Amino acid sequence: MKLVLGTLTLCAFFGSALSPTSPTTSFGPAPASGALVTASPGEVGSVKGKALFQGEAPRRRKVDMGSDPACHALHAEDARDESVIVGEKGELANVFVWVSKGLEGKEFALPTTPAELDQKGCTYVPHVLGMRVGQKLVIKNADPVTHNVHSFAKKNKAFNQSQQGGGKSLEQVFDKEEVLMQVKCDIHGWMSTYVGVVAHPYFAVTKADGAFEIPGLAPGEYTLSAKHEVFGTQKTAITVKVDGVVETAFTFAEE
Amino acid sequence: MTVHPSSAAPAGRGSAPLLAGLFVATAVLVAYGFWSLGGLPELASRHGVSIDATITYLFVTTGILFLLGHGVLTLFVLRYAGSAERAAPERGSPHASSKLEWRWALVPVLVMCVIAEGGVLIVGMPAFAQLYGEAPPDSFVVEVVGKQFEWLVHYPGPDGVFGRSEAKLVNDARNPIGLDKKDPAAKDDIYTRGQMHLPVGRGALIRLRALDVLHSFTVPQFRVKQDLIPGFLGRTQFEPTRTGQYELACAELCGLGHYRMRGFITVESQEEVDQWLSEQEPAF
Amino acid sequence: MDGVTLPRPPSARAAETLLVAFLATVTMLFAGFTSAYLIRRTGSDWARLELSPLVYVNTLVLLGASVTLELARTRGSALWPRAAALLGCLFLIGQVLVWRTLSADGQLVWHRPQGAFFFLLSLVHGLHLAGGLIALVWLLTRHARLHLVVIYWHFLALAWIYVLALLRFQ
Amino acid sequence: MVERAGTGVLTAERAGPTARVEEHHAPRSFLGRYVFSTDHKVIGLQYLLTAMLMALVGGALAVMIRYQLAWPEKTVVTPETYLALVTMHGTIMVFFVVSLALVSGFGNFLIPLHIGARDMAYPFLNMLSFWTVVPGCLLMLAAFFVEGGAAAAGWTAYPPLSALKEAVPGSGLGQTLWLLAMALFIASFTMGGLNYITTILNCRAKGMTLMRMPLTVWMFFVSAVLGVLAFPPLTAAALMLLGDRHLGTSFFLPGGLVFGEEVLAHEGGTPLLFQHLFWFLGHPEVYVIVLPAIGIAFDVIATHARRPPFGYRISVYATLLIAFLSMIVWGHHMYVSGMNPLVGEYFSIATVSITAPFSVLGINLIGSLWRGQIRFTTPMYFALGIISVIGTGGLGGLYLGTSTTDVYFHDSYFVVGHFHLMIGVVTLMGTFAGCYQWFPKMFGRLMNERLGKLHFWLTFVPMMAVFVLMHYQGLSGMLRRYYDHSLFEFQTAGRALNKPITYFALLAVGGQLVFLVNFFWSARRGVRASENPWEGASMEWNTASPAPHGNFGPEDPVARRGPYEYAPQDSHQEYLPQWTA
Repeated sequence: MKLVLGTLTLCAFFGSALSPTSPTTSFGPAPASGALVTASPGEVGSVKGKALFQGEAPRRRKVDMGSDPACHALHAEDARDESVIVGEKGELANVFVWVSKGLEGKEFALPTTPAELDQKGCTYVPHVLGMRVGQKLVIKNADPVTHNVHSFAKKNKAFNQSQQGGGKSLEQVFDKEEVLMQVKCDIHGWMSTYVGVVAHPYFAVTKADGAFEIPGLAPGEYTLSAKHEVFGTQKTAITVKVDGVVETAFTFAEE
Repeated sequence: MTVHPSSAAPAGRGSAPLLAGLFVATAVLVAYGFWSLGGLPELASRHGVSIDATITYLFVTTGILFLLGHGVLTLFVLRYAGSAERAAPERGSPHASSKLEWRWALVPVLVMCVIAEGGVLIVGMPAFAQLYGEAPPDSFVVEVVGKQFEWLVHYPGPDGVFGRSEAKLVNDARNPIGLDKKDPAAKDDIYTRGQMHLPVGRGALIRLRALDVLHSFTVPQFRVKQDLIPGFLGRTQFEPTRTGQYELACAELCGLGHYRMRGFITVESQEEVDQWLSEQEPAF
Repeated sequence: MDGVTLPRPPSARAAETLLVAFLATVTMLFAGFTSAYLIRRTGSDWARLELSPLVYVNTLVLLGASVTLELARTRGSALWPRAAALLGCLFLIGQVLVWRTLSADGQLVWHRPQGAFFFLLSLVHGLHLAGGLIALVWLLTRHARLHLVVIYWHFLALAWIYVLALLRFQ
Repeated sequence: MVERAGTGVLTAERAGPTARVEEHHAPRSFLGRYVFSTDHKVIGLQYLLTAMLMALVGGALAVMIRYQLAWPEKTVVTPETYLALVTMHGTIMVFFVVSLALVSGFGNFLIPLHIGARDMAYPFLNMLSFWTVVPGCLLMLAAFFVEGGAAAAGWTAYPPLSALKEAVPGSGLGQTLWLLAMALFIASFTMGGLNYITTILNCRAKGMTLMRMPLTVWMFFVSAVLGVLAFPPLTAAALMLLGDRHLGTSFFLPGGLVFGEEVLAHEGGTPLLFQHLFWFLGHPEVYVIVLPAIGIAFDVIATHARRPPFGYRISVYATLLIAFLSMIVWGHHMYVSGMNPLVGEYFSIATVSITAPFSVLGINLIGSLWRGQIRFTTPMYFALGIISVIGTGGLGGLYLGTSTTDVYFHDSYFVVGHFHLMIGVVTLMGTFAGCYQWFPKMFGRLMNERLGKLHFWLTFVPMMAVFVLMHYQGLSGMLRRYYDHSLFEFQTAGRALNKPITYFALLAVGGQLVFLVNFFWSARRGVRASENPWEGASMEWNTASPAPHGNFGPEDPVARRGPYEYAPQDSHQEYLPQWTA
């Protein structure tokens, strides 16, 4: 999947696939173009899976936007709390899944496109965002009201800035890995989003069907972690083989 | 050392009317402004009557002193303006007249004792007693939790008991006031973001709590203002006397969203309040 | 006038006035801390401070310095101020040792208010004493203003006893 | 007046036969003369110029604040920047402009001249005090350029807002710099105050008894005593706040503070404690800066009305009473902050009692005109203006000192209008009156009278307009420290006044340019002044203009009578200077 053009050029030079036991620990910096391409099958494997919730799904409360009528007016019907979204068969959305061990010391080229966080209808879109260390984060405000974007980063530098409705985008870059850093708007207390910042491209966020997929992972042994803002973190060890697809599932429950 | 004739001092009498005019204008405009521009928002609480009475009392008394002071200043500026014709000012050592000075010093002391201290004690006290005395036993009790930058309004629910809450349970989206699910009294509690409904004509006792920094609970029409201090359970009380919707504002600087910290207080009949409460989603 | 003038050097009384005014400032500083201490002491997390006996040894050393200085003032020998300076140094070293024992006990950590107050008060006191020490050393050669330094040291000895009493009797 | 000399404290210190008399030459080098000078007049001017530079910053901040309030839709600044503007405007103006110009600047310049001393008691300490405040100014200004911006918790720096970087962006490095700058300021101000007290008590000329000192000196004395006693508790509070910010102590921070999803580790502190310590300084600080302005007004009025001030002694006693009362009324800033209502009532009664001695000062100011022969010079314009402003602002204080009405007015624009009148307009006008009055002693020239009077009109009229209109906003319920008032309906009425206020404010700020031009132009080109251009009777007129190094000639001056012998009863002279036989 996400190997770098530079790496591929190198591969082409040697005319052969990188061996899984290749001593190369660094994939090298990306060329200026930095385009990300999916590695061809035969070199890498992938991980697929689902996040599930066990037990009775908590009720999704109505989001009370009473304190700001301007926000309330943006919704035809009541918005619902996004922190726990469970499907009919227990599929759990908004779980951040990433390779937490096994990629140490390797470097991966950065995507040139920035990660994007928007504020729409006084909610954050997306509710959980994954991005890379060093990648630019662009924060937009599509609402007609002023928000403030307040990160509660523990490892990275925290920031707190106000943003006028329809005003200029804010930009941030994080220089350390930090999974699920809370970013919220203090003016509208219900607005909360979580950003997972990782040093490599192997992460995903579960969709409404609870599914995720992390392709293009070089063969090897890894620890795969999944974190939900309410239900905490789960880990599992996986072994990726060439062309292999590892299937895994995370099951969360209320403490 | 000889006394030099002044090179800079003589200045025309022409300044006297100018300055006198300025002071008259100041007096008239300031007083007129207080009279006409400085209207308080329409009163909507019971104890506010005494507060307004105290303000009116101060209006009148300080107004008289203000006009009197400016009047004398103006007169003196006109009367004692130096002129070429009057060769020397009237002579007389001030210390010969020190009795006069003491007498004049007594005047403001007495006036201020009567006007100011009297005002504080006689006119002001009743309002203070209503604000800080015992709450009427049948008061409608609500809790307000201030946080950057929201008013979270917490009702005890049908059981009339506020559930336990704890800082570490606070979650902005799911449990903003940190109610403890395990406390049975908390189950039926109701909380809203900035929506408070109060019955008209019944004492309201507001419990005040802050989660992060100082805030201040202010409704100008009710003439109430009370700080919320993190770590302390404060309170304020008042009796709304007019139905309608009022804005709840924050008066203590609390951060960049201070100016947006708005809540709404709807004053309506007891039945309407009960009806509204029954429509709200319970905490758990 | 060509700028050649005859300013008077500050008189001894001026120095006394300066000292008294300065002591008033320092008193207000300790008063500020005292009121903070009295209010903070009602906090829920307050615990009693267990002082190590070394504190009392230090107190005696400081009182010794005060006595020595009094002798220096009345007897006028050059030896006494030196002894006082030595005792002052010993006191400061002793205070640092007290901090070390208290932090080894876990009492002198920042989130313990009683420890924080002890550190803050003894630090402020110690800094003032260090200032007095410098003044004393500076005056070792000259005998002119010794009585002012003596007053200052007596004041600091009293201040320390006050601080100790404040922290001890709760 | 004839003071019986020879007893107790009232006797001035005399240089005894044993006092060493050294020859001091005026320093010749540029560094020695103008930079590291120990001459009180140079230091006074250094303070004055530093304050002018800081005033340019403070004024620019005020313009930005007013611009945002008048045209919130243009959003020239963000809310967090706005708070930094408000905080820094307040801090800079109160401490680094008014305190520096009036108390440190004129205090230094006038006290030795007034009491017939050759310099301050401790000139080196004096120089040290100035060079302590300079890095303080620089640190304060540096806060604008650090990450998160300048301090934004208000000039009162209430924790938790000022203690936690999570609470507001400016509570990061900006707030630390603010605290350090304040520490330097306090150190400098304390050194200065100690020097004032010592100088006034010990360095008076022969015959200059305490009751022969000009009222200005009395006011500086009381102000110095207040400053020396009131600042230390703030120092203590600042040290503890630094501990809470950087060391994890919990002096002011209670348990259970929640930011985001994190509960902070602090436990057991009380935010109210800081407010008590802050206002224990904060309220006397008001008198520290207002009293000297009133003193200057007394002196200027006496000189130009050709009459001794009405009730000199009574004014002195009233001032001492005000000083005492000012230290026991700080709680009136905290009526609605959750203090015990009984304590609130005590503070209310005590606060309101200050109006009695204060109105005595007011009566005496007006009374000083009685039977006078007023010369309408520029300093007199300002002194008369001060009477009007004190009357207006002082009476407004009753609404805030009374706890009942303060429930309504607290933190409204009424407060902003009131304290700007008292510690902004009165003190500025006092500074200006002083500048026009004693300019000859600074530069040997007079300031331009035409420009001076223009400056008066451009100061008095727009400033009164700005701050009186703010009273009306406060009456209508408009709250202070709001970035934008348009969100709340109840503030609609008050908001309508925002634009007019801004226009007046721009006029007032622009008017000060007239003063700057006049000041610098007159310093080089003004009309040369004689020794005693105003025919003043007090000691400073007994020397050349500008006053030379060492202030007086080779012989020490002697005070033979009070400083205000205008129109003396037993003499045919128009006035009797203090120094003549």
